[in-house]
Amino acid sequence: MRKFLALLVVLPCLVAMIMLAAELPPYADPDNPTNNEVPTRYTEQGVEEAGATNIVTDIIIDYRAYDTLIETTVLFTALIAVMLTLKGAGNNHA
Amino acid sequence: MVDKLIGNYPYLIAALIFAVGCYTVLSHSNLMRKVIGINVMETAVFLFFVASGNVLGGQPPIIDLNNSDVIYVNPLPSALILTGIVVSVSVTALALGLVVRIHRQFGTIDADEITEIRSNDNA
Amino acid sequence: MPDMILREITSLLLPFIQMYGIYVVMHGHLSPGGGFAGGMILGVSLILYILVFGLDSCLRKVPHRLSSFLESFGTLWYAAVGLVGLLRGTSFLMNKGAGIDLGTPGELFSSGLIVVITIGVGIKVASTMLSLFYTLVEED
Amino acid sequence: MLDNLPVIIVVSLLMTGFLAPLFVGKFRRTTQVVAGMLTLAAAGASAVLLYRALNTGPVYTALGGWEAPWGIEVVVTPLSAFIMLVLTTIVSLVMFYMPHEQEDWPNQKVGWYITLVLLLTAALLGLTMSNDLFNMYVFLEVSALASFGIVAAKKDRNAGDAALKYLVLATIGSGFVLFAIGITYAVTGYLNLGFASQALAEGQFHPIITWIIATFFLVGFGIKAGLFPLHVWLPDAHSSAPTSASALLSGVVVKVYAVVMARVFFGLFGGAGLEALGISSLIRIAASLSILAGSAFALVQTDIKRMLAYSTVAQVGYIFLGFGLGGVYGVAAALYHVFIHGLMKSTLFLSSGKVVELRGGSRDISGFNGVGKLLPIPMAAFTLAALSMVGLPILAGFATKWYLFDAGLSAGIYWVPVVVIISSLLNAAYFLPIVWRVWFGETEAHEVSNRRVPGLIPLALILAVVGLIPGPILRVLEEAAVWLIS
Repeated sequence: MRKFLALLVVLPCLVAMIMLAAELPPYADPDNPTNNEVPTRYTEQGVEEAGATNIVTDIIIDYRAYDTLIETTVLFTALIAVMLTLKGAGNNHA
Repeated sequence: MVDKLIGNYPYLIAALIFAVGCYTVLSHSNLMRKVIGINVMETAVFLFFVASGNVLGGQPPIIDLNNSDVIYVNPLPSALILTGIVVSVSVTALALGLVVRIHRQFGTIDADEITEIRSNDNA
Repeated sequence: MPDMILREITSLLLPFIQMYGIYVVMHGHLSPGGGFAGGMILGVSLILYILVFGLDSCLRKVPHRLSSFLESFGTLWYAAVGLVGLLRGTSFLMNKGAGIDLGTPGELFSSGLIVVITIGVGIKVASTMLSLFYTLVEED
Repeated sequence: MLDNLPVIIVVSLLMTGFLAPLFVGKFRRTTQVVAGMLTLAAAGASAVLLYRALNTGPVYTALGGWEAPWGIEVVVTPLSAFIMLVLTTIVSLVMFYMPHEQEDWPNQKVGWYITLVLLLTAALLGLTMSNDLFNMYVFLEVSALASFGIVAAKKDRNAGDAALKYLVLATIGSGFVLFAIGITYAVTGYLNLGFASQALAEGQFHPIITWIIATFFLVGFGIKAGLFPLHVWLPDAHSSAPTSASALLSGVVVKVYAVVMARVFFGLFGGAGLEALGISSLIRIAASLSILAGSAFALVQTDIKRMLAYSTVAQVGYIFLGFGLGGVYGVAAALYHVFIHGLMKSTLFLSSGKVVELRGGSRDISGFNGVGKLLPIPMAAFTLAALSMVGLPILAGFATKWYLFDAGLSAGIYWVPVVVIISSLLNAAYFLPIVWRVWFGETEAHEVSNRRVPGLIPLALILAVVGLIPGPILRVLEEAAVWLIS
């Protein structure tokens, strides 16, 4: 019963996503909309503007450093939440 | 349509994995399997992101200072997914912590049994 | 207690694993890797140590209080480095624009604040992994 | 300096959050006070930003000096400034209540809890002001993780179960949101809302692409905000959390998700685009079902916190209904409801938390019999909020219904007024009996040692004042709504 309901939710989702996959821009095509001025600037001027030859590092710690600050916050939040969950509650197995 | 689907096979695979993950979360009552399902689902999204940044014949985006005419893949999705992976690790850690606590307090990690115990508590 | 082969091989491998973790952290701006990957390797090496030599011997070397402190410290470090740009009258989390010398690209000590942040993130991720493992396995 | 103010607010809250667990052992009281004061200061800063945004236009910040398509852009429009003001005000008042609740908690636990509340506030602030889709996702996750943590803060074993249920469903929701962001990125090449919407409008896409982006965002944010068929986690999570966490989650968190969804939708597709995609009517139907089903479920509950949680499902429906109707009046109604429902729900949770405490932890509605004589001031606040919930004239809840009426009629959707009226009757049906019990029920008289509920009186006072003079706020909101729609 539970499996049937899950299928009922998942199957329409899957069909829609397969239709979507057919309509997306072709895979690995250099003319895709994602290859616009944004990655071009990263690869062409990243070394000069941020200093690291690893462009992914340039992006995560310079161009989009705010995201990474929040990302470390996510890790911190998870740890604090785990401590609150496990240490804040007693072991009252009934 | 089939041609395009075959050309876009990473997106198709991402859709399939996403559906499998979603189904795993919804159909199983074992909490550990739910946690695994969540991870599978997020992996599918990461695959989708990274695939959208690939360029035919592209090199990894680590600049070769001596050679200027290299095609690099789009570095932005990889950078985003690095963040995404850490988020997914954090969510998994908290989920495991909660499962440990539930096991300590209820003595089981089966969602149906927990529901039964809780309804007995209320009665 | 695990057998001798496991202990000997682990104590043989651990320095190399940790060295590699530090290498990945330090070379984050030159090669694949960085604070998160390298910190994870360091954290996992400590978890391996716990699995083989027991929780208590690791707690003696890295107390839980220390790892919790490093955890807060690493995150604060990142935010504090971000404030450098603000204090210099420019924008939050600014690197070159805030007048920091980037050095020669491709060398180990280059790219200004990126290295500083990466090291902080590496410490933070390693201590987070360790604290998470402590919290999950400790009985209360 | 003012350009950096939005980021400074977020970062100062984050840094205080990182420090709290280190300092709480020695300076417990100080930590509590500093946290409360800091959120109050954030409220002041938000007020400055609101004033500035209304008079001289939105405040743009390019993080790290990288302008929009390359870096992350933070923008404070009148809309985000208003939501920030509401958020920080309610959080700071609830923070003043927290020491009262935490009296018998160990130091460490207090520290972790305060940290999570501060991080939650910072994340929600960042979420409302961010103009970058991926940045929104990361903030979404911080706020989600912090919410799971504070739900699980109670020792009660149901709390752990509720938190895990919340975690599983909310993470499915984030998966959908991230997938939608990925599709948006794959077809437009931008993560910035403004650039992405321009590319969406100019590009020739198969309609299924835009439709799937919109639906995935709707499912993802719908789960997180507790929209009707996706609300199953909400009553459990909101009722088993500690009182202050319930007040925050019900009063602030779910609504910020609704507002962020509206920002993404109006930012990417525009009001006309949403109507053309059929997403608007989908939202309207889901919202109406939410309103009716939430009220109906609330009617049959005997546990006061569960009842309030189901009522949140219904009230979030009002907010979605306003956004679904679109237009200045619809959006203004939704934003106004975000504000007053935050006040009403926090008031209701804090005052009924006091009653639960008085009755030794029993959450049954019968515990309200005759408490009006024992706790006159908290119960007066409860009554004010409950009647306002029903939507009696001269109380705050009335203006929402009036605006929704207006928006429904002028959009030519005639069943909206009917839904609003039925819902008001249902609200009356479950709140009035409790108000009756409070003032006219029988109870054995016994002395109450501590009648104070810190933070409750300011909440109730703001609520009363807004009810009497809603005009200025509504005018600000109509201006904010114009910013959202255009």
